[in-house]
Amino acid sequence: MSRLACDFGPLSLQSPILTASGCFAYAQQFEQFLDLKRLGGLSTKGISPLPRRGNPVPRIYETASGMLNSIGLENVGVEAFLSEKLPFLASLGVSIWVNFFGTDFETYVQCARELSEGSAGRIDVLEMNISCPNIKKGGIEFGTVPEVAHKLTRAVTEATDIPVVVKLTPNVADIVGMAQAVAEAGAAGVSLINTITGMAIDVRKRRPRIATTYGGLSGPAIKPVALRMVHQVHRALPELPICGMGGIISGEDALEFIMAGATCVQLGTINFSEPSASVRVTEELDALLDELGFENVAAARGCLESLDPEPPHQEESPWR
Amino acid sequence: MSRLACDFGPLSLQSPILTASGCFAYAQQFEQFLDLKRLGGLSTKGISPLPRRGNPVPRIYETASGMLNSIGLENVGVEAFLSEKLPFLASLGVSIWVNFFGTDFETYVQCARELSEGSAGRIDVLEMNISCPNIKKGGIEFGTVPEVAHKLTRAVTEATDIPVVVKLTPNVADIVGMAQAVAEAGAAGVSLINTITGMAIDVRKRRPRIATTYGGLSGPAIKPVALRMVHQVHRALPELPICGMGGIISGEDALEFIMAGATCVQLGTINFSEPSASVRVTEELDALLDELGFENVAAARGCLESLDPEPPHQEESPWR
Amino acid sequence: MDLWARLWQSRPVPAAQFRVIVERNTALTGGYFQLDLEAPVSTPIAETRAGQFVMLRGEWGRDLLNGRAFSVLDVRDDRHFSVLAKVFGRGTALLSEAEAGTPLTCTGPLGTGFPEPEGDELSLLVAGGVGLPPLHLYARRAAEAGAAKDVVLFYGGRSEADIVLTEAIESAGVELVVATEDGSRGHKGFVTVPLLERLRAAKAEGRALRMLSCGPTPMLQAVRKLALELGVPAHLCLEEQMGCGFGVCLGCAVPVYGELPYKYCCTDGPVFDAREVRWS
Amino acid sequence: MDLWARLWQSRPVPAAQFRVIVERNTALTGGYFQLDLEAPVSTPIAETRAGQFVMLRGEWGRDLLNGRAFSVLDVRDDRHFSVLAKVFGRGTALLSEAEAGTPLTCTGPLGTGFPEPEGDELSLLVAGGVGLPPLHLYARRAAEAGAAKDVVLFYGGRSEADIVLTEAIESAGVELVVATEDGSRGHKGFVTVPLLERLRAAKAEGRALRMLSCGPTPMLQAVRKLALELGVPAHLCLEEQMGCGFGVCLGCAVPVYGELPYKYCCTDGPVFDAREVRWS
Ligand SMILES: Cc1cc2nc3c(=O)[nH]c(=O)nc-3n(C[C@H](O)[C@H](O)[C@H](O)COP(=O)(O)OP(=O)(O)OC[C@H]3O[C@@H](n4cnc5c(N)ncnc54)[C@H](O)[C@@H]3O)c2cc1C
Ligand SMILES: Cc1cc2nc3c(=O)[nH]c(=O)nc-3n(C[C@H](O)[C@H](O)[C@H](O)COP(=O)(O)OP(=O)(O)OC[C@H]3O[C@@H](n4cnc5c(N)ncnc54)[C@H](O)[C@@H]3O)c2cc1C
Ligand SMILES: Cc1cc2nc3c(=O)[nH]c(=O)nc-3n(C[C@H](O)[C@H](O)[C@H](O)COP(=O)(O)O)c2cc1C
Ligand SMILES: Cc1cc2nc3c(=O)[nH]c(=O)nc-3n(C[C@H](O)[C@H](O)[C@H](O)COP(=O)(O)O)c2cc1C
Ligand code: FES
Ligand code: FES
Repeated sequence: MSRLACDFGPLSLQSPILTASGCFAYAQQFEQFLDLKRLGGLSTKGISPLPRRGNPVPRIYETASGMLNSIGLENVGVEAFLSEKLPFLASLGVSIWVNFFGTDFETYVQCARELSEGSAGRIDVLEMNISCPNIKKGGIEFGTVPEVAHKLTRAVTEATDIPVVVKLTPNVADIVGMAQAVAEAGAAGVSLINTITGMAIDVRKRRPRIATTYGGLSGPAIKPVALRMVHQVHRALPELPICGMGGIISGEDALEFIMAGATCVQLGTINFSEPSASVRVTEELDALLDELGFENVAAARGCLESLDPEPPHQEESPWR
Repeated sequence: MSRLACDFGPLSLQSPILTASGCFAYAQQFEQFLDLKRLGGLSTKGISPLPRRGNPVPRIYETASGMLNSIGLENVGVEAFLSEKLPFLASLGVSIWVNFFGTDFETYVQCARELSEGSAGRIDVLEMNISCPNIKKGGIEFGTVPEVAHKLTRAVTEATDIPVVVKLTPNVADIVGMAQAVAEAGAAGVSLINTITGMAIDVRKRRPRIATTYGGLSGPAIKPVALRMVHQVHRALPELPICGMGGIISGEDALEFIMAGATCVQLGTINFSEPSASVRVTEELDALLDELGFENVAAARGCLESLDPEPPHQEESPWR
Repeated sequence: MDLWARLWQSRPVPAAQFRVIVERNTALTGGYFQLDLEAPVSTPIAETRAGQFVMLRGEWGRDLLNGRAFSVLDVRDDRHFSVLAKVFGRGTALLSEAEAGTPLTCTGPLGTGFPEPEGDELSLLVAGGVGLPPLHLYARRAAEAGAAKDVVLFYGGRSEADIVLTEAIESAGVELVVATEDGSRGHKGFVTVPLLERLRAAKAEGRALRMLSCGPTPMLQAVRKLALELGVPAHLCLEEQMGCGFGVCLGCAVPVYGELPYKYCCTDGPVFDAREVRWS
Repeated sequence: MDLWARLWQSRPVPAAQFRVIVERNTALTGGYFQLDLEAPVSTPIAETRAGQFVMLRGEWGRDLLNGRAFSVLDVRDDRHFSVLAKVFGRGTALLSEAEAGTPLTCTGPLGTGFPEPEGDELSLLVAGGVGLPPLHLYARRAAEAGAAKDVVLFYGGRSEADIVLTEAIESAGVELVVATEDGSRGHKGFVTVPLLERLRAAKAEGRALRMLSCGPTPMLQAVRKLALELGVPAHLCLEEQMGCGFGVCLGCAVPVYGELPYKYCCTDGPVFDAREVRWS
């Protein structure tokens, strides 16, 4: 499948199809459903310096072509991750992206440093989540103010030798400004997009459907927004590697993101209902690239043309 | 149906179910499908001082539970609106919201003034669209920078005696800041939300599905985002009347918006596939309010409770 | 020609939205299928003119939001009509699987029809693919009005399998000229080749002529080119992505020459004078 | 009791995702329906323990994204099993309309089952509504293992119509105690009333006891209260909104007492010790 091989900045990937943070846990549970070695890579559940308990229930709710979640960034913490989860991940031979976050400036840097120090070369990317809308403290400001994101990215990239990919939130007016801020601060690329903040109400109980009131919207519903942001960022910063995600469920979806400018993509929500989706999507993408005459993924990247302009309008038809 | 009667600020509405701008044209075409007199009101296609041609085709495309559009704010202009469209609208006896916009500061004010002067009391609300993502010049900045929106709202409210409701774009990080800015500048309320900017690609043609590349996403897909913004604004500004919209297709959807804090709601995209939807939704809402024991719409507004807290966590079960 | 006049002068009635059920779903060759639909009560569908269309939608939940446009293929009475379709995307795929008894929502009849003929004009109908229905209805109506001899249907496809529903037309006494690209039925090549021959012959005879066409855009463009070159009036039935079908979403703009740069496929069309269409 | 031991010691096998078709969809009273499902090839379903569940999803397009959880009602062999359901929302509505031949995607078997009994314990099974399936399977399995006399099924509903599928249990020789709120079948009132009587009687006899329950939350809370008050061990099969069913979305958290504040319904459960559940 060399047609699928591609480079994400300095990284070589055997395929542009990865799985997304929070939707693939630490991968073990998926072993029973698919051959994990066929992935381009995978992003882990977000890791913080200390283990975190999650949010109260209900934590998830389905909406039209999408789902809301407010898991609360529950995770095992750096120490347990390094000792219990990473060895398995490293054995897969695919690109390992460790998604991480802190609750403030210092814990972000601390988390990146501890992951680096304990990684022993087994982590390919640190995917920094500055976008989770569920954490009251810290999170959301990092992701919406370019200057803050810049400072944070700079501090984190200086604390580690592992490439840092910054995962941005779509809950902003100007995604390009955010991408530019983190790119200039040393990010190896950006992941676009995290969930969009949303809400649903149970009118019979007069209560929010999610215990924390708001949750993150994912799934096919958000694909048009994700694709637009990938395209905006690629057009403004064509050299910046982009990992695209948001509602991808087919090879055709993946190719849309690649044509919009993504170098690789991640599958999130679809893994819940179809745990082997990443293999199907990989095969569909391979077949589609072939059918459309692309030699490889790079040839398709950003290849979007604009529509032919209409002939000029005239009051008199030239044909009368 | 006095259960449905409600007040939007100084305005009395016979029902909280209105139809949304751009999705109901100037209402005439709907006469063949429903009794327009049963609406709470309706918002017209956005009017600008001069007639405007629209965007090149394709202008619409369906996505998962939603649709993208880039009509380009095509409209007949103030003059033709006042002489050809308004008389019919005024004859309906329902609340007439005239959606309008300009391409810059001056034309916004000019449009509001001309509409006021020609209205002869037949316009109930000027719904100012500062959010259309399809206009290259002006539009988007008005809708995303609070100071600019404030200044514009002030200038427009000073130019007219008709209540001005400002329709906000969801493409911002802080919707509350925007609502506050326009409320302080004299807006009689806010309409939430306009479409979210999105994109889709035809991978076989390597082209965007919409001629202008980006379009506005509407329909059930965006409902969770719309509901969240209504709730955020209502919580921060409980006195501000809110007209909620985004993906409403049932009475239950409408009640979700009302419980989140909307005073009234508008139906948009659903009118295309089901032109009489507003009557169905009105009946569904009426029945649901009855079933749930609400005396009227106002009783349901913002009545959301939060979930019962979990009992405290202990390592030892008290029951062991 | 009283009957003829009556048929063509039936003016557009207000459209309605009503429920229908699938009476029969008949798979034809080439992936085409015919849906025979039945409304439980009287509807305005009996007044449909050839070229008018309906918007159909199944109980598809929240995902496929809008109806899909289908030209009316045939009308039996105020409760029974048919459409012809082929699978393109999700909507037509769902319709293709609809079994007898499946409920659908229908809005129509919508749009303008083909204009009525003037005097004893010869109408050359040019159809391709899912463009058959409006011309099929036109031909049947003309035959019913005793004007079968004033109509010739040119019908093109890639191969034999793409040529469907010809019996009704032939048995109505309408002349049918078929062309397939692979020559498996009728003339080999594009249908515009025999069309051009007939145009030349008829012009030589001095017969008043016009063309009515519906089909894939390249075919319409070829018909338009012939029309402009030979000075034969032509009306084209266009397909444009539609949101509503009744003139409110402004999604179905058709670039035209004229006072305004766009007309609307659903209300000003779907039938347009070939000369006004602003195509490259 | 070799067979018994073998049945309960079958350890969870890795779950798989596989396609099934609806073999039969039987409407029962009270809006309940039973889906008999058939897989084309061998699946791990034969290894299902009572209390385990499957995630089912139809070809529903992009709108309903996730599967829906259903306890396994019965297993015939490695290709055939059944579930019992009732319409709640869109997913169960779609399933209720599934005709024979409808393809579904199934993931399972998932979760833990009820623990095996110790010694000659008497197992009091307490079921309500769609909570019947796991206890139904438990009772059938016990009977097959020759332990029918060690099991009593208490089964509650609002009225007669809510009491379904009792024949199989009775014919297997398992004692059945029914209670309905309106008294239309069995005891009048909540099923916990006859349950309490039996608990008292059995305790008086000195018989080792335990309760296994699945049903609406108020019923589970009542069972838990009885368990704590009388010091009878109880296991509850819980329902929590599920995203994935196999431990990766972390959506199905169950508040518990213990080292961590939450366990997961899909992997740590759905069966939990009544004492560890952290309910108000
Ligand atoms: C006035 C009118 C009359 C029509 N009559 C018929 C008919 O009699 N029989 C028939 O089979 N079809 C007819 N069509 C076309 C039919 O409406 C489309 O095939 C249908 O909308 C496709 O829906 P879908 O959900 O299957 O495809 P989608 O998933 O929506 O789209 C699949 C592909 O089809 C293309 N497409 C979708 N809609 C249109 C459209 N309106 N025009 C051109 N391309 C489109 C899209 O670009 C896309 O690539 C007519 C269209 C119009 C406007
Ligand atoms: C382990 C387990 C086993 C189950 N076994 C069965 C079974 O054997 N038979 C059966 O009929 N049902 C069973 N359920 C419940 C079943 O999964 C839900 O009824 C189903 O998910 C509802 O889907 P829906 O699309 O119809 O409803 P939705 O539209 O998703 O929801 C409709 C309403 O049902 C509620 N709801 C949805 N899912 C759940 C849930 N998991 N628990 C409680 N309330 C819910 C929602 O709050 C909502 O108000 C089980 C659930 C679990 C977790
Ligand atoms: C249940 C759930 C948990 C998630 N947890 C994380 C997380 O821990 N860190 C993160 O960066 N993104 C997280 N995400 C976001 C996804 O990685 C992804 O960006 C988003 O879901 C959009 O992709 P999708 O539409 O394919 O799901 C989570 C998403 C879901 C649905
Ligand atoms: C085709 C179309 C045209 C629209 N035109 C306008 C417009 O002119 N002015 C405006 O303020 N909003 C316009 N809108 C936005 C709607 O009024 C509404 O805010 C949005 O569609 C969300 O509601 P919905 O999901 O119910 O459609 C338009 C929406 C659509 C789909
Ligand atoms: S389809 Fe909506 S205006 Fe023509
Ligand atoms: S349902 Fe996903 S973790 Fe339990």
